[in-house]
Amino acid sequence: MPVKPIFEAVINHVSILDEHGNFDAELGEGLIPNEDVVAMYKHILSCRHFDEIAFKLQRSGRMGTYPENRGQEAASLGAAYALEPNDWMVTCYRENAGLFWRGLPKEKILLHWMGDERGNNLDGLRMTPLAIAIGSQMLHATGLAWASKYKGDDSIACTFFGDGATSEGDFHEAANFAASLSLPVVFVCQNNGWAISTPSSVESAAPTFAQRGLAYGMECIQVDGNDLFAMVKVTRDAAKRAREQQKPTFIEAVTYRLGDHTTADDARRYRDQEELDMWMKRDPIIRLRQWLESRDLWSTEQEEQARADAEKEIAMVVKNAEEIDAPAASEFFDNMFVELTPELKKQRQTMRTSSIGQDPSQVDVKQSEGAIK
Amino acid sequence: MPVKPIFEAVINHVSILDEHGNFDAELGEGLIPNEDVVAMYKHILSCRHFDEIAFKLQRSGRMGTYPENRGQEAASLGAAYALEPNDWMVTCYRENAGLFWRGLPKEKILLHWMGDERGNNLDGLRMTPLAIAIGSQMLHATGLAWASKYKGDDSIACTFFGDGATSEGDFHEAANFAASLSLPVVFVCQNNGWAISTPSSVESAAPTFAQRGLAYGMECIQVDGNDLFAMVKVTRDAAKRAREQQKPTFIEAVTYRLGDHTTADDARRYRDQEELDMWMKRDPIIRLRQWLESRDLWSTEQEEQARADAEKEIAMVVKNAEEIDAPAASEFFDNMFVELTPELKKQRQTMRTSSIGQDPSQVDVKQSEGAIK
Amino acid sequence: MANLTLVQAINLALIQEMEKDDRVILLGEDIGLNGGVFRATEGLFQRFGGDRVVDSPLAESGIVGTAIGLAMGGLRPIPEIQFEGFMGPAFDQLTNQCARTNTRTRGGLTCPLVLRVPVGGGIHAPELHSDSPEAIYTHTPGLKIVMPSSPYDAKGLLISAIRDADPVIFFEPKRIYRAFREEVPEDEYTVPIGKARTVCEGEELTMVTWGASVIQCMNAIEASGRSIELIDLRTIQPFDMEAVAASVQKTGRCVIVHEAPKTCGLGAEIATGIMEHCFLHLEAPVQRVCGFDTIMPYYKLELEYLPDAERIGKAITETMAY
Amino acid sequence: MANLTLVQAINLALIQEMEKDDRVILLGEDIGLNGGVFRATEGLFQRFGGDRVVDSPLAESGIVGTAIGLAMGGLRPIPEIQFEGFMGPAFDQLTNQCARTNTRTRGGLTCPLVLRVPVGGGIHAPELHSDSPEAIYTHTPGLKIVMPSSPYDAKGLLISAIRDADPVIFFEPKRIYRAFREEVPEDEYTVPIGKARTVCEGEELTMVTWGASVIQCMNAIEASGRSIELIDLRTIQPFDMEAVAASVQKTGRCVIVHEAPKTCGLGAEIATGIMEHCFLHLEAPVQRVCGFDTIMPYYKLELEYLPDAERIGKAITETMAY
Ligand SMILES: Cc1ncc(C[n+]2csc(CCOP(=O)(O)OP(=O)(O)O)c2C)c(N)n1
Ligand SMILES: Cc1ncc(C[n+]2csc(CCOP(=O)(O)OP(=O)(O)O)c2C)c(N)n1
Ligand SMILES: [Mg+2]
Ligand SMILES: [Mg+2]
Repeated sequence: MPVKPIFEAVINHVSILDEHGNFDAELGEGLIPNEDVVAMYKHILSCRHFDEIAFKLQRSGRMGTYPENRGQEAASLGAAYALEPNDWMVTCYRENAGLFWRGLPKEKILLHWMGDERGNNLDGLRMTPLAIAIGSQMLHATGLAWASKYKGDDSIACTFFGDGATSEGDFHEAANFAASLSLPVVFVCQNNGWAISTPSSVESAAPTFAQRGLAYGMECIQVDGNDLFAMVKVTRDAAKRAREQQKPTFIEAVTYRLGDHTTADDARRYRDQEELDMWMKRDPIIRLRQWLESRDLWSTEQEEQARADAEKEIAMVVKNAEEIDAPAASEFFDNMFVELTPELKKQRQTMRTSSIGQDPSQVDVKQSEGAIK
Repeated sequence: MPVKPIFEAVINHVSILDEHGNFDAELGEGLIPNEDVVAMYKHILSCRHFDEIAFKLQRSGRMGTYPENRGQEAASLGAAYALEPNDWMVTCYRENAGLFWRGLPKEKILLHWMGDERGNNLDGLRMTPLAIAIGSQMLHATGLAWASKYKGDDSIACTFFGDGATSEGDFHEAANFAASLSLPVVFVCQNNGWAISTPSSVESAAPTFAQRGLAYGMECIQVDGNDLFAMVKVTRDAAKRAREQQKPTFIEAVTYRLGDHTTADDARRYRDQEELDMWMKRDPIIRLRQWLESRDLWSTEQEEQARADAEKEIAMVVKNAEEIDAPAASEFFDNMFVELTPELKKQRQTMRTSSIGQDPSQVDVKQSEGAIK
Repeated sequence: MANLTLVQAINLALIQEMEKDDRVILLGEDIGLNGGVFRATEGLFQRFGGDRVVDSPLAESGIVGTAIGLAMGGLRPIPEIQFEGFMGPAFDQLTNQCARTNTRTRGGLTCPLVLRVPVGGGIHAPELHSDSPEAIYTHTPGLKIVMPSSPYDAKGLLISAIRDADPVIFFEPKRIYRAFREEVPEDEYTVPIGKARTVCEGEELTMVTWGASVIQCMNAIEASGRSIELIDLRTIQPFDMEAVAASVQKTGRCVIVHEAPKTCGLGAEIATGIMEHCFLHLEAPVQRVCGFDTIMPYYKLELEYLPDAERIGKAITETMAY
Repeated sequence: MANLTLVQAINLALIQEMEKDDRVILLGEDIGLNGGVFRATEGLFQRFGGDRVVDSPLAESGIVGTAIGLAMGGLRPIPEIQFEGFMGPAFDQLTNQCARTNTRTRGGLTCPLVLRVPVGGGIHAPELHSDSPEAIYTHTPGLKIVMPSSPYDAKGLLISAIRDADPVIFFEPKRIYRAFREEVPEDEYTVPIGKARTVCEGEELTMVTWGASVIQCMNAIEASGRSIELIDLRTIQPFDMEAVAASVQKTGRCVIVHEAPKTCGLGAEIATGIMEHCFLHLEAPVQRVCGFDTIMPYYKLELEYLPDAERIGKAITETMAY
């Protein structure tokens, strides 16, 4: 036969609890214990409030640029929920919900955006810091997963990134290494429709992002990223595949950021109100609350209580972040190397008493008082 | 439906003249005028001889490292044949057959491997020089195609690379730019089974390389790269798609290098003799000659004549390459900028009369004769 | 004349060169409808259309590599990298491809592109948004590098860069994108690449800097009460050693100021050049006031890292007292 | 003791550290069955198996980025880049990720990896196989950089690098991979990172170099008939300024030799350091003998580009005559 098919592929889309409240019992029933759904719903409320407060902190000049997570909470939370405590979570910067669920102290995220590296010390948490360079973190996940496999410690790595990030060469190399070297990685692409002002149609001409994974012979799946149940389901499957078969999976979580890209952005410049309105209705909070209420797992009183709790909690988080001691002026020297080099020690020691580059032994300076203060 | 298919893809394999001499008349008949098949067969003989001589030049110390093209000639030649004269050809280093067909003076390739940049001046030829950095050239093809599209000059770009090159991030970015920005590029991956000693199964865990293109929503096809007819057919289709619809195509040409990676390599260290033997039988020369003979288009006398012609021709090519004037010692300064900076002019002027870095005006040196010759 | 900020001057230069030469096209992340994250390309998409102002996929190597192809194909592309911290992924295309196109092909192909990149610290930005990598590209043969310190220079240098036959990195000090306004002629004009500007003349000491640090230097000079000659390089590669040498031959003392880390920074090259050209005139070692040899800290400490008038003042004092 | 070439000494160091510490694993292109294109990893795949000696896909950013993950995950990866000219694609991971891991996480995560890279010219290789990019990484805070010039040092420095808690680039001068043999102890030993070696002592002039250029310098010194102190840096970052300064304070004159282009090369930093530390001792400007500020030419002209004994000799003469 001169022309014969040699490879066929299908990408499936998974949805369990959709925006209209439809719930697929076959896949969804018993997937998550009710008390965990309740807990995760409360968690999302708290994250949403965190977002709101963080936004205000930026607007009032108490914090630098901040990227709202609003609308995307179910995606990282559902994935994080499906992981084991020992698994690595290697994220970008719109995964607060997942990180907080896994124990990241919330003030760390504020500290990060307050321009304080101490927010990045996640010692012992099996997390890497927020990745500012888009696309850079997936390779680290690949390496972490490899280390786990090598040590046989049964943990996997789950990495998160945006639709835009899949355009970077490093995404390609990470996915290819994971598939070729058979490493236990789960790739979660949060396709939120936009990379700053660039629509996802510019990032890829393909009908799905899920099919990016076909290139590597990976399992690929698209999922409603605003559907907590579906996120848990597909991530759990992927984590199992990683853990038991050392095979990576590419998950496209279709979601939307309801806020601006960051506080430095104004999304009205490039996106339509209708699009936003449509996605407002797909907010994971709405459908989760409906689901809980329909099962009598949630009441207006509980809602009020949860919101009040969130306010109290986040107020304390802000206090902790703001009241931390100012870092020592020379603090940025301290971790340049595990042991500082002599030159760095000298620079640290003389950072305000001498301009750098001058060997003190050569100079006999009588500070001409008054000339400079 | 909780799980529904949203994307389906098939990769086809195309073969017209196979290794057993089977010829698909429906696709193949009239595809290439007989006299062109004859001309291309002769061309391959000449390229094969070129390869042999180049190898000997290296072995006898008259040339540096050289990568044999042996066995892969049909792939680049078939593709090159399908292009228009004004199209760009953006290659790696195993596409001599295609480049020579399109008019690259053969001595240029020898000069390149003799360590002489003058072999890279392809002024007016709509080609870029051999790409030494694996994966770097596809982006240039994407840009060249974009320039053509912008200028509306109806030309396209066809770029060639190996299986190994598809692992580089730059491949991914080039393919994605081409698909997303709708650029007239044809991507030809010469999958020859190996990247130096690394089998293509390490470069990709997927069953085909063709499916790399699915990630970008590109047309993808796999073709027998040792089948001149099939190469012409798929490249012609792809070129048409590029020219008329501004759409890129990914072509995987399955082929094999019958030689070592380069003259610096010894393939016996890592690959089996059986594999090589199997591929020896798939040599494009064997099946083309059979095809020509079966149609009475070729005779033993013609074969002898063609081989003699090739010997004469290549001897002249070697002579031309070896007899070129030595480059001026300072020649590597000349094209650093379109107009040299003052510092570079000074460095060029004083390159052997002064160590660099010294301002001549500061020195009054009496060369202490004898100390240094 | 219009009273413009530096970013407005850049915008104006782009408009004028695009009107004049339809080979000029722009590509980069968010430069279209959004006008770029710093608004340097504001209004250009509306004015010149999506064929000439192109939002690219999020991939810096892709942006630079594709621009190389555009330039080889006869256009005059102006790619933008959103922040200098994201030049990393484009490093190979920039240094091993773009910079080598001309010499690799012995002039058969050239690569006239202008890579626009906001650079430097001091704007309270997140990580990797505040670096100063100019020395790395200065050490890379085949690239020209420009960094304006004022709206007037920004426009004139950018026009020169666009018309230049070779690849140019155009670093835009983001700290002064909107720090002040200046009269900028409406008409086109050029500021030559390779020529420094003497910001103020002086007899006792020469100070050399570029980009946003010009302001810190001026403050330090004023505070010192001394007669100091301030030279703004404007072009980093090829930098104007002649102007620096002439000044130091006059003053005998020199302080160099830059944001980048000290070790192997451009300051070292200039200091060595001074030693080569002015050895017998030097009355004190050339002094460098630079970023430290650390990672640029997150913004809580960025002002501890960046050279300020106080640290520059110390260098003046020390050099004068030598 | 065994009489080994530099590449054999590296092979031996790898074997010994892998035997000692099973956190050490190797990854790179063609390092497995093929033993690496220079045979530095010859026999290791057979000895330690495919779990510890891993042929990776052809992707340098992938190699370095994955190695970062391996290091953060508690291993001691030794990634290899096949030639220094292919570090470009890994630049972002190396400078913006690897080098920043420790400081970014305030010590929460560290990145102890050794990136092995053959470096430099003189072996008649194709384009991009002969560069000397060490200054670029010296300007990048957070990396240590080592370059041995002899088999003995190669083994001792590599063992130090593998045991170091921070990321180290280990540049291997390919021109002397097999140029000569030297007695190398069978036992493990370390050569400390950060300490230069005085190759020969002298009174009239100090010469500073590293890597393959040590040989050219020795030839030039011999030809000059003068008493010259030759310092081989061995470590590029942090380099041993103390040793250089002590020598120049004694001799009053200095010539620095390196293969990399002059402008913004490490020579400039050392020269400036000498001005800072030895200003009052200097009898002549520090002289640099370097690669030119051009692209390293293809091999027909590479010996015109690389510093040779004749050019170094000129610098000696000029510096002595000053
Ligand atoms: C390498 C790199 N290039 C550019 C940027 C600037 N930038 C920050 S966020 C962003 C868009 C990211 O889009 P996406 O990956 O879809 O994530 P999202 O913000 O939508 O969650 C860009 C271009 C960056 N941080 N890193
Ligand atoms: C960026 C880069 N990395 C590594 C190399 C070294 N190298 C030269 S050829 C080669 C293998 C290329 O394999 P492939 O792309 O399949 O092409 P083939 O040689 O098989 O035609 C490698 C690793 C290189 N030239 N460039
Ligand atoms: Mg996005
Ligand atoms: Mg191959």
